[in-house]
Amino acid sequence: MGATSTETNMADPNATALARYRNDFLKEVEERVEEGPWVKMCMQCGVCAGSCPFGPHWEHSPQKIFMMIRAGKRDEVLRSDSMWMCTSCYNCVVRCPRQLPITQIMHGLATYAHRLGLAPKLQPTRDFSLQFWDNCTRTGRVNELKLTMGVYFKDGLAAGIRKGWEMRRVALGLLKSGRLNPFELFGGHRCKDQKGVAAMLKKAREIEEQRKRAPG
Amino acid sequence: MARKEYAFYPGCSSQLKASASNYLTSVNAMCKTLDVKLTPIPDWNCCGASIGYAGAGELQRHVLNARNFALAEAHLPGQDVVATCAACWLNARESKEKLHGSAQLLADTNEALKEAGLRYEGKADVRHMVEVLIEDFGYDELKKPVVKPLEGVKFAGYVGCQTNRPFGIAGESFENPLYLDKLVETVGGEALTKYDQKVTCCGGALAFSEPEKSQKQIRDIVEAAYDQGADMIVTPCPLCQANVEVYQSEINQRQGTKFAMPVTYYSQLMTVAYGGTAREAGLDGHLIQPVKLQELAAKK
Amino acid sequence: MADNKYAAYLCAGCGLGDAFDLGQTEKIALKEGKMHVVRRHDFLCSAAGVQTIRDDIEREGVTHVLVAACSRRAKTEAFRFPAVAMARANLREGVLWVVAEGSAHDEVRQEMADDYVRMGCAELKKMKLPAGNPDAATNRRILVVGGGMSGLTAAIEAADTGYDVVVVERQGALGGWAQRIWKRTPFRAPYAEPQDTGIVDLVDRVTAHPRIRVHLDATVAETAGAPGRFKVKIARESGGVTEEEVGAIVQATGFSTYDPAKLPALGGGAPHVVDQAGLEALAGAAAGGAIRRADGKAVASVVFVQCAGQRDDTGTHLPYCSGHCCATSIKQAMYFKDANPDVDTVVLYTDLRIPGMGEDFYRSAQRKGVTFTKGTVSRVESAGDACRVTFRDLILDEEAVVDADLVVLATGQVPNSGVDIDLPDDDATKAQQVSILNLNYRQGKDLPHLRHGFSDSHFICFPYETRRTGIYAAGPVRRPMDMAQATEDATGAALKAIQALENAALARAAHPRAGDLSYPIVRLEGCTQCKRCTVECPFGAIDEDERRFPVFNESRCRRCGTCMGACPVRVISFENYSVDTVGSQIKAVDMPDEFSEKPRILLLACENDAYPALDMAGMARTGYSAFVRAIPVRCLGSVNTIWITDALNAGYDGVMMMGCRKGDDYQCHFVKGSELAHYRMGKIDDTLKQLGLETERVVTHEVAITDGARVARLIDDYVAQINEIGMSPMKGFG
Amino acid sequence: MTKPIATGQTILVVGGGISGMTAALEAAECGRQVVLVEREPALGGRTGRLYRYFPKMCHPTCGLEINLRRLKGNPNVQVLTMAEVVGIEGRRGDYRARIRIRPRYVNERCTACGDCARAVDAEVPNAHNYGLDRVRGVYLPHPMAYPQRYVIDPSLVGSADAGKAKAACRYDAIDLDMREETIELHIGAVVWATGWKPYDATLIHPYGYGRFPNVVTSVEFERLADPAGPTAGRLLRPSDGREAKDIAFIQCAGSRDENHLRHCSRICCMASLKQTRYVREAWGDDAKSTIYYIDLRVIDRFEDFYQSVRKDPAVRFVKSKPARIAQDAATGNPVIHGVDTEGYHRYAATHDLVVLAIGMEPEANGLALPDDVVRDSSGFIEGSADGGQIGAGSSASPLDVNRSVQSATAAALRAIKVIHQTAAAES
Repeated sequence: MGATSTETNMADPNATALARYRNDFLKEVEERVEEGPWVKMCMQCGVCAGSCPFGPHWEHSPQKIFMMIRAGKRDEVLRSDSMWMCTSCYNCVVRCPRQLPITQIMHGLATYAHRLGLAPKLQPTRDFSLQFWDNCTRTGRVNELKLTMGVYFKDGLAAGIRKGWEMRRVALGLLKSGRLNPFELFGGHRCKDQKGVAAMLKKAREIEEQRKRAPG
Repeated sequence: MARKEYAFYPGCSSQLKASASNYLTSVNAMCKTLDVKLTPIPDWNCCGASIGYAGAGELQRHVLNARNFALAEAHLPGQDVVATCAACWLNARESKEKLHGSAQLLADTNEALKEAGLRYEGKADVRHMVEVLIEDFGYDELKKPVVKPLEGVKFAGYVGCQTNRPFGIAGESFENPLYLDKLVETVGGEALTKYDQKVTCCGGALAFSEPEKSQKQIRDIVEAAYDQGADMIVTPCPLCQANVEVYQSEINQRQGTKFAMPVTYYSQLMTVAYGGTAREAGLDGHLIQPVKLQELAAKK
Repeated sequence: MADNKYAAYLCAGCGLGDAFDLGQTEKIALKEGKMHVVRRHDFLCSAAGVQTIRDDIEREGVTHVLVAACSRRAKTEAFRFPAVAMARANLREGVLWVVAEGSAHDEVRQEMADDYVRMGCAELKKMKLPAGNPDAATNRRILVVGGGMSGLTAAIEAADTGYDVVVVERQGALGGWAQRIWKRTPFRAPYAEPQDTGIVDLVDRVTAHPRIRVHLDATVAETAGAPGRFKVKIARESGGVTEEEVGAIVQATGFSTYDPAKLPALGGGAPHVVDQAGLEALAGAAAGGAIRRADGKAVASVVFVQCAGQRDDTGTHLPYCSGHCCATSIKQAMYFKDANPDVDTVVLYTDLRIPGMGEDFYRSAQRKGVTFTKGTVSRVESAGDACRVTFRDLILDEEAVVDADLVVLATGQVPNSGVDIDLPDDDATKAQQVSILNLNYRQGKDLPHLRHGFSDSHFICFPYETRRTGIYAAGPVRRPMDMAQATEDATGAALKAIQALENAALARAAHPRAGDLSYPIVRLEGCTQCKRCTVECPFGAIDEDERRFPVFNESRCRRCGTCMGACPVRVISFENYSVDTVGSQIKAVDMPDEFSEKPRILLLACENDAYPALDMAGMARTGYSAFVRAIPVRCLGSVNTIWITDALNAGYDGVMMMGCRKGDDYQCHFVKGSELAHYRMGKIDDTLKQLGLETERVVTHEVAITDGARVARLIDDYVAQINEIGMSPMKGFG
Repeated sequence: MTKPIATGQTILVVGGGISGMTAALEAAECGRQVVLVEREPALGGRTGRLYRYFPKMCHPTCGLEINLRRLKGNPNVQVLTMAEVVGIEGRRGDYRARIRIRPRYVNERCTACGDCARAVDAEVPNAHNYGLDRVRGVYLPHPMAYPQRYVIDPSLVGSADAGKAKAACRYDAIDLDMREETIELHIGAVVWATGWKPYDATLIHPYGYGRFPNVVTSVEFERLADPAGPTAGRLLRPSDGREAKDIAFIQCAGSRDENHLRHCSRICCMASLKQTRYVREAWGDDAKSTIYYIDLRVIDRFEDFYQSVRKDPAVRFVKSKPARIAQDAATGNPVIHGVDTEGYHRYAATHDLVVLAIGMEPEANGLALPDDVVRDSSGFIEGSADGGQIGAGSSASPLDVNRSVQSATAAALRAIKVIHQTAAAES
């Protein structure tokens, strides 16, 4: 019994979360999502919705997502690709009359959705975000070329070559202007103490996992 | 002994042959003139950028930034950390404020830092290069070394997002910050103060993942510059610079526009105005040549 | 009478001396005006000028003063001579500043000025310095009806200020609603938590106060008299009546809650559905612990339905918003959250109405985890052991349901305001209404209602102006309100009560003619018992005796003169304002013959708005015809039709009347004066026809104080119209 | 300047707006002595600059006239204009108040004939119209100004114009040697009726007030609607004087906002509803009003007014706090960007004019009050703990006119109570 439940824990964080919070999605968000406790403070004025540069491309505006969270629409929210549209421009944050850290909440919700395996599978920003993090943490610094290639080739070799071809003008231009270095593919910039960086990040992840498991 | 010394946080894009390497070049030249000593933080690491979130957790981002602070405190005690990249500055400052706001978070961070043999004391402050210029020098001081006023060159000051929000520079308005225009005027250029896209988002990192949506933003930014009769755009942010310059060819391809609007850094303007060469100003690092600036730089 | 000495003072300042032949005007004042003393001064409002007048009063025994200078609204500090009767001829704003410049107009300008001096002299001759009602009543106690938060506040504030108070409470104990609620909405920073009502302490202070006498289980069986001399019969439930004499009354009879049973669709009357009052009872029982339903189940989820039976435009329920309910639901949601943060609390609202610092209270509730959902509830029904609330979520734009152990309906406040005296006596609802004050007034038993049964004032600038002098409504009986507003309101009402009895003791009028010592004097021997005055008095000041003669109650009277205007036999007058003081002015005007092509227009202007508007025209140098002769009246309601007929007989070519707006949003300071004037003038057409005159010769306008430019236009247009019609045929026959 | 007579039995009322006048008059009509201190050259305050009141659509000057008549007839009130309280020491029942009086340069001999004004050329911003137009440097603050006495703008003193004005006065009423003076009064109780000021709209950056001429505040709009205002009551927009027929009203401009005013200013919703009537009356069926709101806070029987406006097809309601305003370069039209949150509809709406329903900030925020005067997080005055100093009207809480007068009437009693109890204790 205990064993199986721990198995489900390992197997499916989503199931665990569901089991833990049943229908109290607001509480779940407050305890598990970065800046989640702010969600309840929204007064539905909608200034964030109108302030977002990618607003026209959203299915749900931030203020609406906050309302959905209160209404317990867990699946709709976590499977939504709306928060992935955040460009981190902070317009919503500086205009919010309740001073909600909306950008961070959007990032937090996206991260949480991703960790529960609910984020839209083919969400391009999700992929890029993961690749970026992976890229910059592997050596401690961003390797722009590898990052770019990674993005291009995420859908396989053919697609990568096509994308690369489309972007050849850009690539060439950067190359000529000395802002892109082909040899980055073989090494490139890096932190000396990569081990230390890796270790501290691992530790940080562990601490965070443990905190989220036992909130407060 | 230099006039001012700072712990320098160049950030990934400003490295040699990286997308903003010419930014770094011009910053170095500018600082030389102003007698500012920038000592790079030894073995600094990436700030995680805003876009790193899905992979990163909250704590991991803070730990990344805390590491840079810790290194600065250890090796360059008493010096403010200065970033030239908007994202580096924003993320570092955001982490600093969060860590100062929560003892728990600070403790956790240091516990993680221990793995790298470091400790964050919370002493060092982080500032953007533009803040340093405006607050530590001031427009009058910055004007003094000008030998080649950028007369007759029209600049659309494109501030973008992350040097502007949520923290802002020198307490200026988020909707209509004027510092970039003032810097332009300081070096004798013509600031197009009616330019109305100065704080429009260029799409940021989503220029990669959502190119069409981002390029719509970029199109607005460039078009408005043309409407104002700008010779070039000037910006304080490497990602803004890259996005707005690099994708013009794409937009031309896709939408049949004929954009060729140069996008420069404030530091390049100042370097040229201070008598620096095109190379010192990193003017060779552009896809769209800032001709008028290059001509000025060439003038004896 | 014999020793009256009349004096006229002509000012030559502000260009008057240059514009007019004051020498001629002096002669007129002497000969026609029959003034004993006539003086001219180059700068009459200067210390020196004023001193000459003072000297004449003190040394020469002058008793009546005419100041022929600027408007009666100007230089009032300088021209203040309380010991004498005074009239003012408005030569500056009324003539010099409105009649076109240039010698072409010298003649008419001079005529206008001379006429105003003639009129001033004539008025003065008929005036007496008001002596004040000799038998002013001086009772200085205050009756407070209602022993709730409002009533007790009024009582304690008045008592602490040194006045004796009598409190009448219908229930067996003091405290009203306040002692039936668990906690109150915060009224002080930080506006974050529900607060103790403080009612227990207040009740103790009132009960212990040496100046306060309390009658419990008691109601007001009859109220007779007037400010300074009310006689109140207080009936005890147990039987038996006590009589108390008081000088003024505060009515703080509060509200009842709207009956939830009238809201079946919202589950009104169903199990596990309560109104806010019901929830307060449950909270009181829980005393800070877990709140349980009637069936003992601890509530794990609760839904608050705002505006239940309120803001209803279908005419079925309450049309208004009770104002306090949003904050009250927030407070009640906190009851649950404070006892157990895991209780699910949802507030369903359409507009969250928590003005001022209520915003902090709202934030505090959100911080505690109260969920606010903008939606309109269509149905509340039982669902097993719980309730199911069906609503439209206006943000998510979808139909939604939420289940809850308990549903709280935010129903509204219904005022306990007694009988709606404006309803016809045969009205069914009126028959069921129980009077609060049982006034023995000719015009009805209670304070007139304003709207939706509340006894509020109609005036924005003067919220305490009820239509019954010396009786002030306070708290939710006047307007829906929360406890903080009610205590503020009650304190204000206490002041007005004190003020009313202090004024009554000095025979002074209450607002808006505060301090006026004149009062209506009636020659009963001439009265025909037509009852117009008793019916039309806007303030119910006049009763009738058994012989149906009018009985004036001076301290209820506001001195508007509506009775004077109503009286067909003209037996009602004030010492300084009467049918004669105005009539004689009308007759005093020098009437040119019909061939002169100089029409004369009489303008009767309300002194509150129309006359200031005329001044404003003058100050802006907006000219108007020199053929008009303006007379300020206290209110158009005081205009007696005899003035019109006299004017027409005297050969005036037209009569204009300017008064305040009437109707629902009336601006008449005496409530009905303007309305009555219009009504009366509607009837004057017959008179005109009898005289063989065109009906256009009498016109009435509604004028606002801001209409400076407009009044000038109205005058000029009218003069043009009269020129069309031609001169009055009555000239020379007057 | 003759120093007023005051004793420990005197009530000091600070502020000559409708609350201050009410507190002073109500106390005086109870037979109490009052000194009324007003910073401006004339009484009337904010309400004196409103065109009409909700919900009756009646004129504030109508009530002002009555109050002025009460004042003129009542020797118990002494009025000091151009005067500010600069310090109060002491305790309940026994205060020493220092009052600084600025020079008016015109003495009580003034007859308000206006010769002096006609003699000068210099113009100054018209404070009565919130600076929307200019007046002669020697002026009567407004037609109903009390005291009815002209004022010389300090900027003229020492100029040729001042000399011209002096020469033009036939009554020796102009005294250019007047100096600022500070007097001290002994008083028993203080009523703070310092009222409110419109929040500085330039600080609400996304709405572009100050950058876009066709974005105005609700108080400025009152002046535009007033026949006595800068446009003689015609709704013309500042940028080009064109008729403004399609007008947007943005609620909570500064209010309910942690970045600006934390509180709800209460009056703004009704004010905007009222102002849609101005638009309707001005343009009939061509009128178009749009109200952008979060919650419409029209409590008690104001609901009737709200419902009547709701029924007007010329008025639209959008549940949205607009994100930003842009300006159309060609036409100068303001374009409002935002999202209607009822169902999520994005809009970019072009209007002729935008009116910001500007929030109420306590005027006292700019003043140095005695230490024992307690204020809330927004700066509204709760009064002193010992009850000797009392907040009244909109200085105590964001209130509409009617509630301000109630509050001021209550304050009058509290002040009288202090006086009474002090006297009782002494005797």
